[in-house]
Amino acid sequence: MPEVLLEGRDLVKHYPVTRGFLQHVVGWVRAVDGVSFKVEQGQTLSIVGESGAGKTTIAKAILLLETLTSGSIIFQGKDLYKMSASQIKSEYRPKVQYMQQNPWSSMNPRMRVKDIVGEPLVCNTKLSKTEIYKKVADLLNSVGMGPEGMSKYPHEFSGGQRQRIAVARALALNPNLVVLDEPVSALDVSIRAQIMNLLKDLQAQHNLSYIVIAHNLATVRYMSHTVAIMYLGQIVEFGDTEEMFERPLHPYTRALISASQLTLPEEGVDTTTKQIILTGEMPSPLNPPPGCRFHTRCSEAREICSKEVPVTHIVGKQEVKCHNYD
Amino acid sequence: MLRFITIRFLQSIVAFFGIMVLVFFLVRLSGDPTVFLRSTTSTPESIDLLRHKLGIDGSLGKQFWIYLKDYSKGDFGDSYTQQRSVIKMVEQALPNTLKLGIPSFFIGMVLALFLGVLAATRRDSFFDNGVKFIAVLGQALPGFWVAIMAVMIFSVRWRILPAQGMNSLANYVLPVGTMVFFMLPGMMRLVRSGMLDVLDSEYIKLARIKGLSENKVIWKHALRNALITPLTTAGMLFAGIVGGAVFTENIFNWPGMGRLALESTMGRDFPVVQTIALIVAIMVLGMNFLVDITYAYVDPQIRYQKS
Amino acid sequence: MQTQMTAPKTVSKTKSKHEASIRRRRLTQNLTLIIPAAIFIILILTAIFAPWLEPLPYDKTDLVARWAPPGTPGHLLGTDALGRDVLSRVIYGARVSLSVSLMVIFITAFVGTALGILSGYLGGNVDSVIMRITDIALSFPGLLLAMLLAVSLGPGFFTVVLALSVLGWAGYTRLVRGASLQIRNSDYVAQARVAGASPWRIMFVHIFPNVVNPLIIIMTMAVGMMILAESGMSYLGIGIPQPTPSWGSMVSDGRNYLDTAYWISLFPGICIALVVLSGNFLGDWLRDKMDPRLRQL
Amino acid sequence: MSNIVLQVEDLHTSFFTRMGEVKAVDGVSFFVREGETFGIVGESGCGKSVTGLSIMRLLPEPGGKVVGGKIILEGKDLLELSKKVMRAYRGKMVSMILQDPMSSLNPVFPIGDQIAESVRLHQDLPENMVEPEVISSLRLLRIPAPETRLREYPFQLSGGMRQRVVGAIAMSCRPRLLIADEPTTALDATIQAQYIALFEDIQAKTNVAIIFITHDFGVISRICDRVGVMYAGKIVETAPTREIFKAPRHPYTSALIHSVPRLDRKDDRLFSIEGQPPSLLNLPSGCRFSPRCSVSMDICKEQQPPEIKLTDDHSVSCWRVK
Repeated sequence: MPEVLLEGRDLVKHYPVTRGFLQHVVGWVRAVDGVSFKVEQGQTLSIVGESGAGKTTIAKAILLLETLTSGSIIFQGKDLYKMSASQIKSEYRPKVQYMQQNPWSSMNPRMRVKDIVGEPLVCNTKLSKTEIYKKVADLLNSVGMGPEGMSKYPHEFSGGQRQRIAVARALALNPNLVVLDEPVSALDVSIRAQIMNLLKDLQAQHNLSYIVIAHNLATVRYMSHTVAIMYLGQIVEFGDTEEMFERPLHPYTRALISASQLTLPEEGVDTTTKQIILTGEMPSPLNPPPGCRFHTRCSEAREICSKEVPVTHIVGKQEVKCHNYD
Repeated sequence: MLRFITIRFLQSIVAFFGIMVLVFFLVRLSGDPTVFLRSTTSTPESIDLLRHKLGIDGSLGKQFWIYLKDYSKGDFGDSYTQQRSVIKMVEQALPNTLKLGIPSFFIGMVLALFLGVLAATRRDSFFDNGVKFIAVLGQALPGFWVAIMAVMIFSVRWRILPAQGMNSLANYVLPVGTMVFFMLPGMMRLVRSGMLDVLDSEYIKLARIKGLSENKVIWKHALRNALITPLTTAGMLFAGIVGGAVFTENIFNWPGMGRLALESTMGRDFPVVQTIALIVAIMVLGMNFLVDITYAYVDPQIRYQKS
Repeated sequence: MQTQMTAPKTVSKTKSKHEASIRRRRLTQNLTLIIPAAIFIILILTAIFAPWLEPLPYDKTDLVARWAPPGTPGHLLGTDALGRDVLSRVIYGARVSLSVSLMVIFITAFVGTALGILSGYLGGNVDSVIMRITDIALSFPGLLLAMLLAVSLGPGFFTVVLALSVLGWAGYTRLVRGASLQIRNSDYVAQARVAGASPWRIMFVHIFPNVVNPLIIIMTMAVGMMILAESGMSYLGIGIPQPTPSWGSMVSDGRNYLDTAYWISLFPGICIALVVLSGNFLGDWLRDKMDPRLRQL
Repeated sequence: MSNIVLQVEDLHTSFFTRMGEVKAVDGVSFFVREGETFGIVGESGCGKSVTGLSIMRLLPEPGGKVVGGKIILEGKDLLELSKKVMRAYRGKMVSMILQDPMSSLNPVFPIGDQIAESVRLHQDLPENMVEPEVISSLRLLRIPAPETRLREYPFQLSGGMRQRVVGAIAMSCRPRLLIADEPTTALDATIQAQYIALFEDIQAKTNVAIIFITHDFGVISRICDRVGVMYAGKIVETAPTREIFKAPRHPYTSALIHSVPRLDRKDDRLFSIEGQPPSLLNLPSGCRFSPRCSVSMDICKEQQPPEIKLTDDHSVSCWRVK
């Protein structure tokens, strides 16, 4: 059992909604409401959910770009919120890097590629400029980019090439964990495959672990070992990817899979398998429905669902938060 | 909506108090204002008396307290040079300024709106470049120089428009024209850029998809949204108008606040300049406040803040 | 439904019309660059070499040669009411006007940018305080402030510079703050924070270089605007005192002799207009070259 | 076989920019029958949206211009119509849905007015009949409680709901042809599924012909009867949806389908097409896909392949296909 690299325990993040003249707090947007997960070294955990589910908030919390209302993040056994600023800078920052969704805005338009990729080295090591540029050349090579792009500016590259540069930047300090926020969803179909293959190869090579934020289930199945399905700030199902796609437990997971289903007439799969179409709209996180938050749209909702909050049950290797398994 | 108004109102009050403090210190920047008022024969005693009369003999703190007390009571003190209460002088001058300012403001707004929209909708056409040229020319040529040239041509050379006097309508043509000339370039540029941004948006594309005529797309859909951006900086334009008024009134000897301010500046008449500065500040802040209200009205999102 | 490749007949006509419009646009583009740049260079050179260029000392009065029209020997552009040579005064006036303008621009740009970046990056209370002050400064009529300063400090070079700077910085602050706010929330700043960059590094390496573009455009345009403002103040008599020549005061000197000696006001007026126009065109050209999105400047 | 509503023949659309002529659409031909959904799929920059805008004759001024071909809607060539007549067609005979629901609606007008505007423009109904017509359009798009929604402003609605309002506007005058330009791209998976189900329902009720533009094969598989695959301004293959997935004949089509990760089984290695899509300023000679095609021959690099009709509905432009 590879040891746990990073664990989130009961993460909570509420945004105050203020009203009235003195900005007094009227309500709370409960973006993340008691989320726990863990990721092992060399493994990929995907966090999946629709917009408003709180997945980007979790990514930002892990990267300490946002502070949590409560809960703790344990990295290599140490609680981040108990570490001093200098400890964070020396022990945490270099080991956790970030790759963002939009290739057009994740690079400073005024900096050359060699400085962009070299920035983590400049901020965390005492290497000289030439040493940094040499390391940058190797990094670019490892993502399939030649050295000739070193002194070019970001706008001279296509979306796919920029994401390769972003990967090179993320690997600059050879981190243990890379948080990928929808790494391929802004790219064209044919280019997506190139980047996903690159990420998987690098993971095998450097024994990297990934936390991938995504909404496209097909990419999740291709990339990840474990998956957490989120709905309105809570994890409704968590477990091994293959297991979850073969036998989805939670009604929402089934609806998500059915919605993203590529009904291919290719193998004579009869396309009339009953499609699960959810009714109603995504409720607002300002006042989420009582009890199980999905009961307003769930076809299998029962009396209890709207009253009590379901407990997380262990079913085989999977975890599911639904009254069906009480 | 109500919350939005009360906040903006309180902000204006704070701003006004800030301006009062600013004006107080600016005027006393040079230490001894009486140095310009002494005649060769004045003795030290008469200087002290003069300083006391003007209430500028005590320590700065005391002076500030007197200043606050008087102004809040509405006693703006007397003018140095004309020994008349400042309030009377202002009461006489203000209506004239408004007689000139208000028509110019509205003519300027309508013209700017019309030209700005047309310039934005007929991009790079002869008309657009023409309007752009006028706007740039308007900002480039010194307003006072244009006014003088206008006076020279229309009243001196062709004698069709009077350069002085206030009685007949003809007297208004040149001064209002000059005022509009000061305002037009800035406003037009704002309306044009506001329109250009809106015309790129998706809902304008959708309006065309509906089959609406180009005029309806521009004047109904685009204009309503385009007005929001210039409104936010309309306050700045109003400050420009006040500046324009000083020039125009000076050139055309129009007995308004602008000319009074200039004369009292020349005569180093502190109380008058101070009072005019504060009154203008009130007008500017009031204008900003009004602009914010219309802004809130035009943009439904703010109007429905309570939901 | 075999489709055959029909040569589209309408293509050739639109092609030639299209080439013509590109050539025309490229031509006008070059003109809007060369002429204003030339005017600016001439202005700077005359300002620097003013003392050597002026045919006569700018304050030498010659009561005999008063109101001499342009072209009279020794006075290419004629003389004013006191017989002073208009050409030398315009030349020396260039130095006065330009130095006022440049000094004001550097003060206001520096203060404005610093405050803008601070309030944009730090946000919170700092931001709201700075923005309140900026709003007041933007909506307070500059001319009135100039009068107040003229009253207390008396007209003079530094009074003009002070008058234009006390409110001038607000324009820069509003623009720079808007830009830095946008950059602070951008992906690449988040990336820098994850890489462990310090706030100072983020401000200097990430925010400032991306704010420089709009700044340069405003400063180019401001050269003309400040000269215009100074000439306005000098015209009203609260700017540069006599006998130092500034273009504004020269226009003011000539205003009573418009029909008899038009040239006294005409030539300085033209100079002001030329400088402001070239400032605007240069600014427009820079904006198109650097970042077409900054259209609203 | 119901009659053909739209027939596009050899459409050429170019943008005249400072850098030269960009051939966004370079000879596209297809037809759409009544009550049928024709999908146009391709990667960004392949010209699918430009095709839609050319049909609506709403190409961005000043550069965009249709430089060749015919667009025949119910017997009339839209390119020949006068500006005034074309404007009358827009909203009445042909309508369009845009991609981003967040910015497609005018933020300062209530949604009821925005629908009523189309109704008043194209249907001369007495004033009292306008509101019921608006409500029936909202019902067609299954928008709950239409009476109250009328007075609401766009910012009060969710993305999914706004896209339905845009649909209501488009369908308010029961057009003959509806062009949907990536309407589901900005929506979440479950909301997307709802919206797609809606399309089938609308088509069943109004028998409108639909052109569905998207880059997402999942959506294509669920909605479209026939599909045209576009690459660098040309349609490389047109076929019924089942055949496109089951037996793609053009190398680009099959490469695209195989580079999409499958939900129903674990792929070990995704097929990825090398290189980048070509810049439309200087298109490669011969077949546009030749530089990236794994099976390209010499002839592919010199000459553009003719369009070969395999069956009544299946045609492909590739030298490999005999």
